[in-house]
Amino acid sequence: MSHLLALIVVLPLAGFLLNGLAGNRLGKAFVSTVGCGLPILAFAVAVKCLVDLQAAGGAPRIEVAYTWAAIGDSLFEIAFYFDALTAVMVLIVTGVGSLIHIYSIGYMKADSSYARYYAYLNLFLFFMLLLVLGRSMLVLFVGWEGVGLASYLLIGFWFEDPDKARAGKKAFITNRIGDAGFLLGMFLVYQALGTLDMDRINAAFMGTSPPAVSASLLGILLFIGASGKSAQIPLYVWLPDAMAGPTPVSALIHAATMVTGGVYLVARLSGVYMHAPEASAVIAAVGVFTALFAATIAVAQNDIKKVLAYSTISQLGFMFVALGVGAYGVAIFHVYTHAFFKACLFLGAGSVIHALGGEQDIRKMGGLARRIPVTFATFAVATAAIAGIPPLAGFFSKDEILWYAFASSHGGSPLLFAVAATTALLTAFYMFRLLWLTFFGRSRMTPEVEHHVHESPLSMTGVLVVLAVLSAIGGFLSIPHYLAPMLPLPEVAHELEYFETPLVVMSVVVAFAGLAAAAFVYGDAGARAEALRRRFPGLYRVLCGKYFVDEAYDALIARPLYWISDRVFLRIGDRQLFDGTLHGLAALGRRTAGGLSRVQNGSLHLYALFVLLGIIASLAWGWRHG
Amino acid sequence: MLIATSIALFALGLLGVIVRRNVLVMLMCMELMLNGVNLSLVTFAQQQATAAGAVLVLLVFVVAAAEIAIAIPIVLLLVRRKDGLDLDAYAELKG
Amino acid sequence: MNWVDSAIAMLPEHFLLAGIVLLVALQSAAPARKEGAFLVSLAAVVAAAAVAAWLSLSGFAFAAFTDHYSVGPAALLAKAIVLALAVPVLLISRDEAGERAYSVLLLSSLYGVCLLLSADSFLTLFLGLELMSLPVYALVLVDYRRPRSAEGALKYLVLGGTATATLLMGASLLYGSGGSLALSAFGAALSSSDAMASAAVVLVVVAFYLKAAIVPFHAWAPDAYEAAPVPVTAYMATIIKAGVLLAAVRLFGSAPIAPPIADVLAILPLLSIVWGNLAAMRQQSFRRMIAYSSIAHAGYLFYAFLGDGDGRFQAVAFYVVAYGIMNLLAFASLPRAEDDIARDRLDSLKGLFHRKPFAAVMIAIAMLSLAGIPPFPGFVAKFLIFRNVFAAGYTVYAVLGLVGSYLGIYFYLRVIQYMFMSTEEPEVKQRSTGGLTLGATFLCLVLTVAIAVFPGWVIDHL
Amino acid sequence: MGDAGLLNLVLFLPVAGIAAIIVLPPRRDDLVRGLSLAVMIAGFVLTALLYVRYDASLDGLQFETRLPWIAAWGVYYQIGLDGYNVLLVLLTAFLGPLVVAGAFTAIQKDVKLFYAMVFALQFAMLGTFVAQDLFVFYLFWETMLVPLFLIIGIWGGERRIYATLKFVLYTAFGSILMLAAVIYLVYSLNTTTGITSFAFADLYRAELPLSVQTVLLAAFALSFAIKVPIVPLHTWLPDAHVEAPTAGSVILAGVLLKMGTYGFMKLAFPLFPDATRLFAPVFGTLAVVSIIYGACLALVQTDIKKIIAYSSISHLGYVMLGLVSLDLIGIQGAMMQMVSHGLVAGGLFLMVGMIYERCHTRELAAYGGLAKLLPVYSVFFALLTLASIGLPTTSGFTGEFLVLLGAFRAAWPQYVDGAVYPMVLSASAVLGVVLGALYMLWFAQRFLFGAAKAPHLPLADITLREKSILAAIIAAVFWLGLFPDEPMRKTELAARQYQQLVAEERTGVSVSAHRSEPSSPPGSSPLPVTLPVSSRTK
Amino acid sequence: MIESVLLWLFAATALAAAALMLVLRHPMRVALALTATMISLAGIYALLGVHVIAVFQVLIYVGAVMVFMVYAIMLLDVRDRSFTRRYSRMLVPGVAAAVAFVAILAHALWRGLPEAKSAPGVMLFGLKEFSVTFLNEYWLHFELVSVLLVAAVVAALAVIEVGRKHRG
Repeated sequence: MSHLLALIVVLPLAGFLLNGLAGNRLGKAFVSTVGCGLPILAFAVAVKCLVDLQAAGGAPRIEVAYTWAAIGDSLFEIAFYFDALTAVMVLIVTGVGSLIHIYSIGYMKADSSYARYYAYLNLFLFFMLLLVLGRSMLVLFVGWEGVGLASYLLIGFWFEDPDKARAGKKAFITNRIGDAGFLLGMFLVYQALGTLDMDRINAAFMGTSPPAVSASLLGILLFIGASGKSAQIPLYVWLPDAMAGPTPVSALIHAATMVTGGVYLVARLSGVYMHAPEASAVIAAVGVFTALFAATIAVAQNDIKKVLAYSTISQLGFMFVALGVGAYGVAIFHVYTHAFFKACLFLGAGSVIHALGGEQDIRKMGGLARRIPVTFATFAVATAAIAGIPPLAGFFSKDEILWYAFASSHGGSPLLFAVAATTALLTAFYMFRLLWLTFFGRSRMTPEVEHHVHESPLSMTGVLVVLAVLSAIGGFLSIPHYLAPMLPLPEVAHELEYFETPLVVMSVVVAFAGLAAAAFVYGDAGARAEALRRRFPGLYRVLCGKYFVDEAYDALIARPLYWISDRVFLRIGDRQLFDGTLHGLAALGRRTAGGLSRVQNGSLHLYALFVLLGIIASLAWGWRHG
Repeated sequence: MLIATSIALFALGLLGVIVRRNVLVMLMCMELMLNGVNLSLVTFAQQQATAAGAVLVLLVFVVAAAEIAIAIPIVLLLVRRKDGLDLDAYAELKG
Repeated sequence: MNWVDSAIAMLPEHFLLAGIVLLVALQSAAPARKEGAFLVSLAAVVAAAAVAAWLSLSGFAFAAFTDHYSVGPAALLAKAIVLALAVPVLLISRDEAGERAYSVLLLSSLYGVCLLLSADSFLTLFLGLELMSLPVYALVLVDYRRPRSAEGALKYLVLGGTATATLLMGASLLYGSGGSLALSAFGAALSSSDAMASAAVVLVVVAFYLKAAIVPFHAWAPDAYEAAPVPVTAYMATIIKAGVLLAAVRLFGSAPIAPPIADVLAILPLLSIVWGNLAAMRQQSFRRMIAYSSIAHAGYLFYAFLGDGDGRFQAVAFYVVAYGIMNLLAFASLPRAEDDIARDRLDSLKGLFHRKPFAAVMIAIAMLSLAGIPPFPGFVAKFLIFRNVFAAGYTVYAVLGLVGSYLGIYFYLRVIQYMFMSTEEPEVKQRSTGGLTLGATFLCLVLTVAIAVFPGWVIDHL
Repeated sequence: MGDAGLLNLVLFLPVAGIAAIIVLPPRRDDLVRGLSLAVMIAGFVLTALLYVRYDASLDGLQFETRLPWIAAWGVYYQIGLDGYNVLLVLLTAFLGPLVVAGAFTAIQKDVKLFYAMVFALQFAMLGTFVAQDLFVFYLFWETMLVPLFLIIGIWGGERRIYATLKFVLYTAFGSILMLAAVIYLVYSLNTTTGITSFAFADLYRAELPLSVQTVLLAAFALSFAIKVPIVPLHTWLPDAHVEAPTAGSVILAGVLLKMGTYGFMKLAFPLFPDATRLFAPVFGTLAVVSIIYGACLALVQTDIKKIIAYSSISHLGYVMLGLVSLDLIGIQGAMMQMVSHGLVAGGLFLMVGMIYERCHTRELAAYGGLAKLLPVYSVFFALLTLASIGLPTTSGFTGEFLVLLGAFRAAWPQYVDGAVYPMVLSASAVLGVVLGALYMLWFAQRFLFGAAKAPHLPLADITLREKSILAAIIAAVFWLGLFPDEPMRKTELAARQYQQLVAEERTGVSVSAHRSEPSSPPGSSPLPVTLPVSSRTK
Repeated sequence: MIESVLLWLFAATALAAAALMLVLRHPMRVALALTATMISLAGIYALLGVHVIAVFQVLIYVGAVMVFMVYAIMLLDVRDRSFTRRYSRMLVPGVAAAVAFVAILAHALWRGLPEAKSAPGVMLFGLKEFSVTFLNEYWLHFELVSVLLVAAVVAALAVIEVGRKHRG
């Protein structure tokens, strides 16, 4: 048995080790070659695997690397699993990943920690590939936590800035909360089925005798994990802060790949969710609410990356809507298109930031279209794609989501559709607002920044172009149909089929409406936007403050935790209760000792009295019993 | 009856050790204790009609003499230092 | 042949007596020869110990004076133990042996102990006890460095006299109720329900408590221990205690113990353990601390009597050996100083490890062993006693005793803390350690290691 | 050399080390250090050899030595390796050279005594693990106190006297009650089965009524719980850790705390199975309380060592949870967690020691941005932090994951049957994972990241000696994280035996049940408690 | 009959003299009271028929010990606070305890006193019989007493020597 799958995983690991241990000594050229070459190689191997898969007629390929632990009857193997779903994910990860690696050559070339950067990036790929290739939830969890680690390291890449280090920590902790749910889910499923292999779990749930465990409880526990990784309410708060990392990282980890891990997990365990309508409903509800919620925040953000971050959360919400209504293939389809256009957007934003020497505030941009045309063009294409302008990639995937949200027999409803459509409208609006403020209008840059503006090098623009092209045409590859054999699309009630065409039209209209609204509000150098702001000051403040969720968490969770730990546990518990008891006993002993010393006062009379009393007591004891 | 006397003598002797401050009186009270014991020993010897008790009394005489022989020089030492027979003055070792 | 056996039976005593006679003769013949006095006493003790051990191993048993004095392997072994423990005491008393009477008094006292361990009647017991104690009253102040010594001696004497009187009172009541002054009468009285007999038992036990310093009859001990010169303190702490306890074993025999007496035998020792260990915590005088420690140890030792009658000798003997060696190790290692009071102050031990590492380590071993921390012999000894107490069913007393022993750990550790962890360097004018003292130290150390490594062997031979 | 001889050699090598140190000439500290390291490395090599030769497929003791020691009491010098101790012995031997090497520069005062004490401690710890006779076990168990008392008390920090006395007195209190229980247990074994023995194997057959089991379990558990430590008996630990010199902290965290959990696993629980099952919820609760409480307290500490100390409390809670789960996975997880915590906490303490040597403060606030100042140091530190958090691929994950899985697996059926409490417990334990990440990352963030500051600048990055120490630990951490199967195979049979022992019903008072199998070999008669010497006193 | 009365009388005298010992101020008077007690006891012994002991009581105790005592008292004719304040602070508890002691012991004996095997006044040991018994059965103790006396003499000499050495 060949170990191609293991090879895919090991290649980036080798990159990590090489760059991490020897990178600093061997120079940037070496680092770039290894750092980019190995992911590309991995991509190539993945393609080979895909070809094999097709040749084998779609039969999944399973590779067992080694036994991690065998305890009694329990077997924990490190095994890889490759089917169509894996193939899509692996190709996205390695493909987009490779592109971003290449992009980073230019973006990071001035950084002193170049080798460290590539080491981390390769490490991330390693774990991400473990995540998608793992057959067992255990392996998936290894990857799951591992990408969290890589994300933590990369967010805090510039660790001298305490804020950035803190953002990394926040991401890790928030993910950990989700992971706790994931762990519990994993335990539950293991308890019920005695296996963590996901193909077996699906098979068990799809089988004739369903296992004696609540699929919904399991589904919800796992979804808690997924919501951590994929930034859904209530665990989304880390993602906007994660923008502290280098922009290519945001593109790779916090847009294209890692954050879709949760989506992948749910899709991978579709067998469970198909039998968990309650859990699915929760997912759909959380998804759509997150989508709307994040979109509203995005409208008021001024940091170019923050806008994109909230947009990512919002798009992830869309994906969960699809998952919630049983359209797993569609969700993956959106993962796929989203990877392209969001990566393109982030990288474009990176190019802008690069051009402006680090400026991220869109209020200080404007009129860049002519100065950096390639960036502008690609950014515009990607914006159109995310907004759902046909025939770009985003249109296809989003349209399908909206359709199933409306029509799926697995939880679709008009309400769901309505909210989703509103969100789509908002998406188009805030994305075009971003485009407008950044590239059009008159320049609001400071003169020295303006002076430095330059187009990015070829390694960056080339990648942008590739991604823009993919964003444009990616939608024509119908992933849902490709995945349909294993992730069948939900049934649609017959009477609803009439609505299909009108809804397509409607989604197009929504996209253009958003575009138009943005053009209207921001087209006149911001005067109308200013008017709106003055009209609804409260709303504006709430949106700018991101609904003050961070503050609420701080006040409701973090502070009480510290307070209890410090005041109750440490001061009352440890110091007063436990140590206090000890010290009290010690003092008692000392005092008794002092008392005994005083009794021994040197007087022979007293000693003799002791003797007499002792005799009396002894005699009396005997007498009492005698 | 004699046994009760003997116990009373013993108790009075011990009481003397407890209450009398004069060291010499204290030593005499110790002798009183031994005398109390002797009385009971003799009484029992007489009751049992065996010689052992009487022999023991004889031994007690000797031991009492020996004790006094050692005690008096010690008291002399003490008195020489403190020039007093008050036992309460001799309470330096304590704690 | 009878008189030959009698002579053999008392051979250890005879050796001691010969030593005494020789010493007295020597003193009148050549008063200046201090070396000779030391050598004679050492030779007498070693010979006596060797003979006792040899007789014990050969299983010699003879009642030299029917109903008054007899020896058996156990009694001889006990004598051998006590006499052997006296060897290090002699070795560390080079300074004091200069006092002319010292050696005679020591040998006389040892003679008394031997007598005590062979006594079959209260007459012999009484004489042995007195012969053991009387010389010690004088020994306390024989090396009269401090005026306070006389005070300690007086207290010891008065309470010792009280003990004598109490013992006699008890014996007389026993005599009255049973018609006999034989020691076996005591064993019989232990299980008797007769009020007079039980009163007698209590009085006799109290006398032993007084001699062994059990709370509340302990009060003389700290004062006398502090008053005495170091070797005499060592002698009191080890040999007197060993003699009294081993005599008690002989007194109790294997008689079972019934509740009212059992309680007296449990509660007061328990009180001693707690009291001794607590009171020792704040002492500033080394000897006083050891005195309180010995009070606690007397408590453990009397616990042995709660155990099954047949195991008492073994338990007490082992404990006495372990405890004695440890005390002697500590005393032998205690650095000598010009000023006796300074030497005695615990503060002068501060930083000892940096001045005299060997001595510090030895004292540390002694302290840990006394605290009952393994792997030192004190632990096995304590284990043996408490095992017997458990086996006899006195679970509550055993647990309380163990908890009481816990209280003692602190003050032993405090000594180690002073020696090892203090950076202070007290001003003590120290004298170099003599070769004999070093010999005593090594003797104790070797025995310590031997008992620690082969406790099973030792137990099997007790 | 025979198999048993090898184990004896490993056990007594430290004693030889002490002897060698004593005879070395004075004032040659370098020689003492070199010799100590050599002896420790030799010990580790031999132990590794033992480990390799340990046959995982055999039940029972291997490399066994059994010699009569105190024949009158049925005490044997019995040592041997089994699944319970094989990993812990390896861990002890592994940490030995690291501790010695780690103290090369830190300890400049009384060097001879220091290494002698380290050897003494090593001897006692190895002895405690390999002892198969309760008496011998107790002997070694108590012996441990002495060298540690000195190590903390002599070479410790400012409040060292307080800390060391607190440690010793706290621990000794537990031990004294355990001693009472030991004696009572052996006595009971004798009265119910007629066997006088301290051998673990025999004691496992003691049949005691539930009430007695409960009392004895309480005594044993108190002693072990203090050592672990389990909240609320833990307050000695932070003080001891903070005041101890690095070597002391490393040994304390690395090996000593495992004594407690090992004791639970080898003795307290299997000896009193019925009481254990009855009180399993209590132990489980305490374990979870320890996990959470320790984590919460670690969160608010300002002293670096205290953070790690409290994290130890939390991590040992997992071990306890795994042990009381009575689930095979949980038990194996507990084993892994023990070793893992030994490596990780030991490593962290070593690292704290390294920085302390350079800066002489343990205040967290004094540090920042060490990643900039000490890049190599920071990499190691980060790796250990991650292992402490329990990130997959590290040993911490192996332990925590298996423990939690086991605990959950054990709790779930009861949940289905209507008992919610076990479920709440295991879910709360999972919460500990979050808190663990919280305090460790908070610590690492302040320590490694942010603006660069340190009390003494410039700082020299770690030397080759220090790198080697840390690299060894990291290698072990990843070995257990990535390939735990091999070590776990060696412990599996023990885990099963433990599980079975605790599952047994042993309240029966049928005396005859086991009478037919005398355990003592021919030659040593099974002695009753009454002793054979008696006749001589007459 | 007359013996019985005399016995009562002697016992009462002994007790009264003993009680006086605790009350009298001057040690010399105390010594005299003690002597009175001893002589009373000697009388009792004689009445009980243990003449040997009665003789020894007078010879050794009164003749030797008390003379020594009186000699010491005269030697140390110091007057100090122990004359004006006779009693220690333990007076009240001491008296109470002594009373309790007598009560308890008397109570125990009340129930346990065995029957006398011979009536008082019967001559038990003449000097000759006693000497024979003593030297036949108790010669060990006789010898031991000599050892004890040697030790006591040496001890006393040692103490005196200590005093002499440290006088200056």
